[in-house]
Amino acid sequence: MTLGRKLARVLIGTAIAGSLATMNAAVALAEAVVPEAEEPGVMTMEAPKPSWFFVRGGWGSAGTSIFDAGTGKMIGMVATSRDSDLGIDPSGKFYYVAETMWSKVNRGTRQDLVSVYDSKTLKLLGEIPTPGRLIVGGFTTNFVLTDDGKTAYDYNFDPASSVNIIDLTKRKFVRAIELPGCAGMIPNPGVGFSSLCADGTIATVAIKGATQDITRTEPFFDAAADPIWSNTVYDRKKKQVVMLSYTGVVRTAAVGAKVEVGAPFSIQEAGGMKAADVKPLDIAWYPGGMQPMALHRPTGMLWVLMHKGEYWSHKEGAEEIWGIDLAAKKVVKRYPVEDEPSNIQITQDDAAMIMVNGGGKDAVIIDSKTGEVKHKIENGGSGLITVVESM
Amino acid sequence: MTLGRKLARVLIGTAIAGSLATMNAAVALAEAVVPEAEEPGVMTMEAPKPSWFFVRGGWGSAGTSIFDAGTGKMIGMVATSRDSDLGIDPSGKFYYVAETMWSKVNRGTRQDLVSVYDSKTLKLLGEIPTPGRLIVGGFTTNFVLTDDGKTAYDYNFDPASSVNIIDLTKRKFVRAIELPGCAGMIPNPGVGFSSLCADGTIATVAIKGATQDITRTEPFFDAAADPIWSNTVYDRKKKQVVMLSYTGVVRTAAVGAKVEVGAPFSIQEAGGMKAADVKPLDIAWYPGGMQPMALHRPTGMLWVLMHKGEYWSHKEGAEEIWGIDLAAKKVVKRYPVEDEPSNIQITQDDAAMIMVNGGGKDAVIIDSKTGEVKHKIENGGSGLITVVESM
Amino acid sequence: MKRFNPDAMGEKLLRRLAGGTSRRGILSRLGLALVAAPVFPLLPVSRAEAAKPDRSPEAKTMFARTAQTKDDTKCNYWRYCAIDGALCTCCGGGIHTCPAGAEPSPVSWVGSCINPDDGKAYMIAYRDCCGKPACGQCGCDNTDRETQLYLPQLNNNVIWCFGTSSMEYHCSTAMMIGAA
Amino acid sequence: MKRFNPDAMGEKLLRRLAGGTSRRGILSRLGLALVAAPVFPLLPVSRAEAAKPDRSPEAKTMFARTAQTKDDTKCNYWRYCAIDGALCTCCGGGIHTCPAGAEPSPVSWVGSCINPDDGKAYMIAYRDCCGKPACGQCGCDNTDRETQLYLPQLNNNVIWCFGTSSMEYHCSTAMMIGAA
Repeated sequence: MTLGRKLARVLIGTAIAGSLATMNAAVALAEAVVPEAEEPGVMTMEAPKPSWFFVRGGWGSAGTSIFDAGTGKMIGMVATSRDSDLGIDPSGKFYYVAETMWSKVNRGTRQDLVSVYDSKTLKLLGEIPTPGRLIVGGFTTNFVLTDDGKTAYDYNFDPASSVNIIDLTKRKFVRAIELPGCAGMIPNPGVGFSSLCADGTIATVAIKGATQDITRTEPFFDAAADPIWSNTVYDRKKKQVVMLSYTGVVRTAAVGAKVEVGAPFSIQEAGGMKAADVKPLDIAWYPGGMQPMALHRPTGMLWVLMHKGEYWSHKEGAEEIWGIDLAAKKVVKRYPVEDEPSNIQITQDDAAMIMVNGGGKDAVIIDSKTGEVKHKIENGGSGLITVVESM
Repeated sequence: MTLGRKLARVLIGTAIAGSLATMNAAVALAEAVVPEAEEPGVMTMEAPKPSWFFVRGGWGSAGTSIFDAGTGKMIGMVATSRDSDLGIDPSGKFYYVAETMWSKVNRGTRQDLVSVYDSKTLKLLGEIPTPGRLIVGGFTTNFVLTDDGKTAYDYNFDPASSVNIIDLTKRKFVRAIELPGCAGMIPNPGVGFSSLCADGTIATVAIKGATQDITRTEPFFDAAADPIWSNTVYDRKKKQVVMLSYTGVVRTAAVGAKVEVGAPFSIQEAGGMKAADVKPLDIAWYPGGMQPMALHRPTGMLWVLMHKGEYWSHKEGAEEIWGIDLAAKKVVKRYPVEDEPSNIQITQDDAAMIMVNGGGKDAVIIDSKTGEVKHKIENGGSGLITVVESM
Repeated sequence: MKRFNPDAMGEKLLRRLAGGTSRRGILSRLGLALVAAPVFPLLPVSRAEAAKPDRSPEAKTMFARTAQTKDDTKCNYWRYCAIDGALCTCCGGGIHTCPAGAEPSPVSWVGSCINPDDGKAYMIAYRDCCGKPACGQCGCDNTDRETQLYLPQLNNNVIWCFGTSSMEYHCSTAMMIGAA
Repeated sequence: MKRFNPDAMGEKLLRRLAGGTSRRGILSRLGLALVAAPVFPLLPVSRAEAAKPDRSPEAKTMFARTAQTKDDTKCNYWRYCAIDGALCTCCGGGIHTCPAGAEPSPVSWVGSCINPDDGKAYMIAYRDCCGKPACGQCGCDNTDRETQLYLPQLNNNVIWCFGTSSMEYHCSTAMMIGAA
């Protein structure tokens, strides 16, 4: 039935049946003339800006809200269904959402796809069916775009590890690469991608057309005793990944055909304390949360969510955020934070505004230079925070 | 791919790739023998009991939790997708859920259906496609079963008013009846159903095979000036509906081929005050909420959510609940409540336990005889509350 | 009581009530429907026009007495006297404009709100923006003259996303239709 | 370090880890996989078995020091040392039993928890119950020896609903596999 038909039915129906307040008012109104009446419309947005935070709602939420760091105002929302992953086209033209839906909410046919949205109208431009993906949400490393924006890597675990390669230009799934014992992707431009592995190595998948070579670093961490957060942070310009372990060991690695892991340092030692360890009863400042660190790439400042506690408290929210000069390996700022946030992000512009969320109802924007709270956004979302990285 | 295949892949993968903590542990474990190891299983439930509250989660929630009024414990959950309506088979064998889903969460193909669940296993037994339904949630009167459990009436508004008749025995949609100017259903056993209308009447739809006669009472309320809550309460044994208006006018009507509306009374006058009116600035005790009243059918006690305020505050949560002896037209109990609840329900057994929710995070169970708070259920749900009415 | 005069209803007004500008099919049927309509008791929303309106403080609802005209991202902005939902002005949209990617519903529920600057009542169409997940910002629930389901045009619980490609609710706008 | 001895793994144990009792296809492949596995550094979860375990208070995590054995509807019940989610015991299910209408996942993540009554460590399989909306009661997030995605059997963020007809998460159980 067309809408016209439906409207006609309701109006005739109401007319026959009884009270017609709206229509009577409309009649009265018609006589009053209405020069100030308005027209409905739909906004368009600007291309993604470095001053924007893309903030996922809480567990089970279906949207990613965009907030401007300067004003604290909401700019718009990308539809990101439950446990989906958002990718932002480096050229700013598209938003990509890797998602999984069932045809009847929680039953029926499973559908895995990458939805493509125009970044200005937020209209759905297309859907790319994929074989499957890990349903988890909360990680930046499960759906990664290449620097040229032409390829997406989509992590799958079913429960076997693999990576789907998606051609974003042709909007087509290309093929899957098995990735046994490893998970998530670190961009590795011109090579393929790299990945953290259970044996304490980084595996590098060099993609050559329809085949690939997989090489590994030497083991450099203990995946069970002192794990590195899957939410690593990648710096496109430096081609460098920053890694953080549960005890607070910070490592960087230069990506390339051969990944080179740099010398680690202790975040506590960088703050003038003794390094934390894995023993119970030892109280120390530990990093914690789901997205426990953010890197301001232009200045090489790493911001980490820190709390006092014992080891195996790695999901606990923060009491302070620590600003670490990565080059100097020194903690140079410590700011107290409220509500035990578990996610942190920072804009990649000169403003260098931090957002933390995930503890209370507010998403909080903090000036990284002063520690001053600039905005508290009620119901601002409690999930993963993404920013645009300049190319 | 079968699960077997998947599992084999992950295990082989992990074996090749590296660390295999679980399997190593399992190996160690195998040597230790495991006499105390347990088996997974799935519970079955009892048929719906008069001491159970069926509590819808908040806006956007997809489940209806069942709590026992005596223990305050959760018994189970019926999957009720967003803005769906729950119907309980009078014989206790089935739960019916009238729901609307899209094939891709918020896009794709719209699907309207009644899902049928076994009440003991909560397994989905079938789906009855229907032409459409009003997507609103929060009302008891939009999906109503007949006393014999053979027929369901499902209200539709698209935006024209109609009622879908569903044969629950054959699990088949039968036909739709247009219901212009009216909304929702009051059971009318042996006749069909009745419905509140915008012209201030109750319409009665007498269903006769493939046709129906629609008759109306005289107008007895002003639908725009002092509306009656759509959430009317029906007493199966007395074949009587109880209605409440925004100002607090309580009316009963005997249903049948001809509906007889009884003499109204003012809830404030029943409490020894002057009747409230529709004028601004007049402060009075007004009823308020989404589901503002509950009837204990065995004793004829009506429980109403009341707050102090001005007129047009009909969605405000309660400061007190008032217990009104319907026969005597007297307020006989007044209990203060916390957190401004907007829904109330009462079990239909001798225990007569009240539940209120919708203001804070807790669903609160109150002994109607004493006003004592028996249980506070954290995250107990903030939506509509349903109980089983004895036949 | 005022009598119903369909000839006095301009097409422009009908269009505003019914939504888009290219729905001539709707408009012609709408006209027919109104021609067929008998006279009904006038309801509050139209009483303002029917009789000389009482705009004294004593006649104003609590909402009207405390409403403001400066900030349309607050629940007490004057037009929001019967809104229920997230304000689109807080979601990247405007007072009568949907945020990017959302679709305005061609139909709406209505309210009659008093502008405190001129003391006059205006008819407001609350038009939902649809097809995106709930915005979650600036949730308001004002209820001046808000009714129940049998008077759906004055009910704010219904998700007014009819005729849109998706009925998912994102936020609500408050479009001024004209003097009430 | 302990060596891997697949012959010592009874089918019963494999079945418990892998789930249902009729999945012989899984079990045979599982056996093959294990045969193919090289030796790895033993990780904490198995160290308890490898060496004489240290059960002094100093060796216990904060969770283990404060755990109790009486009430399995509380987050500090001893088996829940690495659980993340709603406790099925609060949702109409049991410690190793799904609520009605939910489907137990045939695979699980695991934890190694100390029972304060006997001071011994036990291996716990956290088996999600799937196919129903989130239960919402008794949300817990304990993290003893909980790791990241590259060690998924020890990660509690993943929705462990593989091989079920729906992957919607309802609640989590804590099934005892045996001594660790």
